Amino acid sequence: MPAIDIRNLSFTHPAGKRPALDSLSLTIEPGRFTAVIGANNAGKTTLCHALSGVIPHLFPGTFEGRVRICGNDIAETPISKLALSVAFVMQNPESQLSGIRFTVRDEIAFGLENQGVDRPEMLRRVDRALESTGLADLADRSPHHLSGGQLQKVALAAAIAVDTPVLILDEPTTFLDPASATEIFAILRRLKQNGKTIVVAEQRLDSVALHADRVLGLHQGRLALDGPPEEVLVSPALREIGLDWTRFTRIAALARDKGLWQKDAPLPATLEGTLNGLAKN
Amino acid sequence: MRASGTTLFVEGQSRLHGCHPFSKLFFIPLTGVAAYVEPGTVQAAVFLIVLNMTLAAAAGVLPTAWKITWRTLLPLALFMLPIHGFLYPGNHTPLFSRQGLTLYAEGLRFAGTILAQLAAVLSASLLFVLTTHPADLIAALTKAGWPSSIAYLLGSPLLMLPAMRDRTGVIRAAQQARGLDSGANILGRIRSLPPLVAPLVLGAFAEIEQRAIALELRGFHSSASKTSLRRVPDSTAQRLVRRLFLVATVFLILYRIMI
Amino acid sequence: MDIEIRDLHFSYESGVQALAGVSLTTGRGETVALVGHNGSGKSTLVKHLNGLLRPDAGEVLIDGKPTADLRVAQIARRVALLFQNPDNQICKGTVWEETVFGPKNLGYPEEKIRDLASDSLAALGLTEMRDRNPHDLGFSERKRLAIASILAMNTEAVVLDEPTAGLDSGEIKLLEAVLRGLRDHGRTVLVISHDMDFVAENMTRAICLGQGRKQYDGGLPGLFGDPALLKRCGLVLPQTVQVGSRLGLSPDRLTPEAVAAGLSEKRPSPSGDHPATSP
Amino acid sequence: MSFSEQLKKDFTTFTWVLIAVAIALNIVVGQLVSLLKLPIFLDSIGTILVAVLAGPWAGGLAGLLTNLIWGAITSPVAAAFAPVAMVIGIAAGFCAKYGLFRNWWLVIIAGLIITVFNAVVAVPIRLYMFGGITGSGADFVTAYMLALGKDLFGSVVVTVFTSNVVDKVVTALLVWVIVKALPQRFAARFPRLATAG
Repeated sequence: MPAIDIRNLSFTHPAGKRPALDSLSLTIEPGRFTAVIGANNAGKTTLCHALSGVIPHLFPGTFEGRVRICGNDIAETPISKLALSVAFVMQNPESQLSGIRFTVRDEIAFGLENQGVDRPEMLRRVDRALESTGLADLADRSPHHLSGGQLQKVALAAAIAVDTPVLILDEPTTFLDPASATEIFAILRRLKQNGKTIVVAEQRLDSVALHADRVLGLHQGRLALDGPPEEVLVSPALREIGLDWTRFTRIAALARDKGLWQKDAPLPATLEGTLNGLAKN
Repeated sequence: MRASGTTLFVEGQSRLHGCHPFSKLFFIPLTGVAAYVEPGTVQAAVFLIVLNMTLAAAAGVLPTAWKITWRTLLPLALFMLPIHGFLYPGNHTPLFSRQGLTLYAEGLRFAGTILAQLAAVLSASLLFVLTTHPADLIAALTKAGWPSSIAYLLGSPLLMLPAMRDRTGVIRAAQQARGLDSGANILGRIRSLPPLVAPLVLGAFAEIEQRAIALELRGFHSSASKTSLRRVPDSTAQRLVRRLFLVATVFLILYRIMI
Repeated sequence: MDIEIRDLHFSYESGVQALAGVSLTTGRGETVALVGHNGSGKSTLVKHLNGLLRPDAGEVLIDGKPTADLRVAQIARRVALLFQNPDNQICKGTVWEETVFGPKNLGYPEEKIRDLASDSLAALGLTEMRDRNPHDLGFSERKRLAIASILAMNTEAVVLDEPTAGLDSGEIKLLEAVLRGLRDHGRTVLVISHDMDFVAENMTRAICLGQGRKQYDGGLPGLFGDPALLKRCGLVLPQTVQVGSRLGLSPDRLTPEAVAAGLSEKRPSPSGDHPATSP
Repeated sequence: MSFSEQLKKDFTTFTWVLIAVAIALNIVVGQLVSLLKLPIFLDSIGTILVAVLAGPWAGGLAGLLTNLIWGAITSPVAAAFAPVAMVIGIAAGFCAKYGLFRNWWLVIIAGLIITVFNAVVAVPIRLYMFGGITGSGADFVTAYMLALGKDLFGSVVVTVFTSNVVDKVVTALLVWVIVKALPQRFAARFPRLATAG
C-alpha cells in the first residue's frame, strides 16, 4: 500500500480565480523522502494542506478527487484520527505551538495527551523525541523564549513523539538561518532512515539535492516535474516553472560550455557532484 | 519550572504551592463573602488579612504579596479617605475642621471598612495567583473534565502576550521609520493610533488560521480521553476542605439574605 | 550619503550588551552586507541609523551631522529601514494606500508621491495588485509590498533586514534589479542577510558583527577567504566559493561565471586529463 | 459526520483561537495606549471585535477572561471588573446582530449603548465593593458630584458614564474600521459579517 495516494486532486480557494491544485495524481511509497518545489503560489502549501487533511477539513473551497494517507481517505477520516497517521510542520515556527504549554517538554507531549497515551509511555516518547532533536537541554524552558530554529525543532520533536508514519513539512526553513536549516535536514534524514515517509516543500534546492529521493515540481497547481533530484534539479524545465538551478549546476553547465565537462555526463546539483565531475575531466 | 514572567506566579516549594489550584481558588469567594457579608464590622476583614498574610509568609511570597497589596491599595486609600472623609453623604460627626473643610468620622469609617474588605479579598486572590503556576490550573481544569477550549482561553493569551508586546515595539519602530510621528501633540498621537493598532490586529488575525490548524492537527478536539504529562497532586483531605469552603460560602450568602 | 558611526555602545534594559564599541563609515553608492549570527547586534546597529535606538555612548552622523538631536520621523527622510516581517508594517486597506503611506508622512508633493509609488510597485511586480487588500495577498507578495513601500520613500540610504526571506528565485531577481538601480543612483544600501549566495552576488562590502563588535569590515573575498572568521561568526560560504575554494580558486570568484572562468584559466586546454586539484 | 456538523466544528476552533487572540490584544493595546498617553483605554477593542465577528456570547467570554487574566498578570483588582467586561462584549454582540455596525453614525449609537450596559454592571461593583472610588483620575468626578450634594449612587453613575463614553465610542469606531479592512479570506470565516458589516 502506498503511503500517499492522490487521484485527480483539484482544489480551488473560495476567492481563487484559478485552482490552487489542478488535477494532481501521484503515489508515494512508504519510507521515501520527497521534496516539493515550485515558485511562490505554485501550490506547494495547498498540496501540504491536502496531504495533512487541512484541506478539505479546515479550509473552505472546492475539493475534488481523492487523497489517501496510509489507506485512509482524508475527506472521510476525522482529522483527529488522521493525526495518527500524518503530522504536519508549518512554515512559521511560532504559530504552530499549542499555545497552552509552558515548557518544551509539555509542548512536545501535547499531541500525545490529546491521544490519551498513558503517562509512562508518554514520558518515554517525549524523552526520545527530545534526544533525537538535540533539545534535551531546553526541555524545561518556555517554548516562547526560543529562537526560530529551536522552535522548528520543537515542532519536529512533537511530530516525532506522536510517531506518525507520514510527516509533511511546509517550507520549514524559510525563516531560519543556514545553520538551523542544515540541522533540520539532518534530523529529517535520520527520520527517513528510521522508515518515515517525508514530504517537504522547500525553496533551498541545494538541501533538496542532498536529501530527497524524489522531487515534485509544481507550476500553477499542476505537477510539472517529477523524478529523482539529479534529473529534476538540473532539467532545463526547472526555469520554466520559475526556479533557478543551484549555483553548483550553473558552474557545471558553464564548465560544459567551455569544454571542461565530460561530454554527455549529466549535470550535478550538489557540491560533491560538481567537484567530482570537474575532477573527472 | 519558571512561568517565565507570564503571571505574578512566584516559584517555590511550599505546601501552599503544592496545594491543588482549586483549593486555593475556592478560598477566594469564601474570603470575599466573609469580608463583605456583614458590612460595618472590620474585625472579620482584619482577621482574614492577618490570616492570609501569615499564609503568604509561610509560602515565602509575603514580600511580593505585601508589595502588590500596597501598590493596589495606596492609590485607592489616597482618593478614598479624603473623598469620603470630607464628602460622604452620611457624614455628621465632625472630627477636624479647618478653613471650611470638615473631616467626618462616618466617611473615614466607611472608607476604612471598604479598604479592609478589599485588602482581605485581594490577599486571598494573591495567595492563589502567587503560588499557582498557570500550567497547574490548566492541567487541573482538564483533569476535572472542563472543555479543553476553556483551558486554551486561559492559557494561550498568557503565552501570546510577550510576543505580542514585542510586536508592538517592532510595529512602532517600523512605522516611525516610515515617517510616522507619534511623539507630537495629542492630535498627532490619536492620528498615529490606526497605523499602530491595525498591523497588530491584522497580523494577529493572520495567524489565527495557522494556530487553529495546528491545534486541530494535533488532536486538540479528539474524542479520546486525554492524559496529562503534568501531574497536579490532590488528596482526599483537600477535596474535603474544598467542599467545606463551598458549603461555608453558600451558608454565608444565605445567612446574609435571610437576616 | 555618508553614514558614520563612532564607537557605538548600546545595552538593552535587560542588561544585555548588544554593541560594545562599533565604528564604521559608508559612502555613496556602496552596497554593504551586514552579517553575523543571531544576536550578534546587527538589528540593534541598524536601529541606530535612524534613531529608533539611541546610543549609550558614541554617536551616529549622517553627512557629518549627529542624529542625536533629530526625531526618528525627521531621519526617516534620509534613511529608510525595512523590518523583517512585512506584517509588522502593513496598515492600510489597499496596496496603493500602503505604498503611499511613507511618502505622505514625509510630506512630498502629491505628484511626486504618485510617481514614486507607481515606480516602486512596478519595480517589485505589484502594479496589477494596486487595488487589492494586502492581507488577501500571499506572504511573498506582502514582503515585496513592504519593500516597495520603503523604496517609495526615495531616501538616500536604504536599510533592508533579511529582504530575501520567503522570496522565490524569480522574486529575488526583481529585488536584485532594484538594488542595482539604487546603486547606480548613488544610494547607500545596507542589507542584513543570512543568504550568502545573495550577498556574494549583490554586495560589494561586508561588515561582520559578533559579540557586539566588528569582526570584519572590507571586501567580500577577505571575508570568504577566512575560514576561522566564518566559523566564529556562524557564517557559511556561498555555493560559488564552496566550489572555488575546493578547486584552489581565490575567494574573489563570487558568481558561477567567475568560477567557470577561473576553471578555464587554470586549465586552458580542456583536453587535459589530470584532475584540476585535489580537495 | 455530516457537512453541517463539520462546519460547526471548524467554526468553533477558529473562534476559540480568535477569542484567545482578542484577549491578548485587549491587554496589549490597552498597554500601548497608556504608553501613548491618550485619554482613552481601548482595552475592550478585542472584546468588541470578537463580538462583531462571532457574536455576543463569544464577545462576553472574551471580556470576562480578559479581566481574569489581567488579574493574574498585574493585580487581582482587575478581576473584580470581569463581569463589566463581559457585559461590554455581550452588548456589542447584540448591537452588531441588530445591524448597528453598518455605518459610522450607527456605530456611534452602538458605542453609546455599550456605555449604558457598561454602567449598569460597573456601578454596583464600584459602589458596593469599592465604596465608589477606584483610585483613578475618574474619582475626581465622583468627588465633584458628591461636593455638589449628589448621593453616592448618583455620583458613581455619572462618573462611570462620563469616563467611559468617549472610550467606548472610539473603540467601536476603530473596530468598525478594522472589520472593514479585514481580508476576504478572513471574512469568509465569519458568516455574521454579512449582517454586521
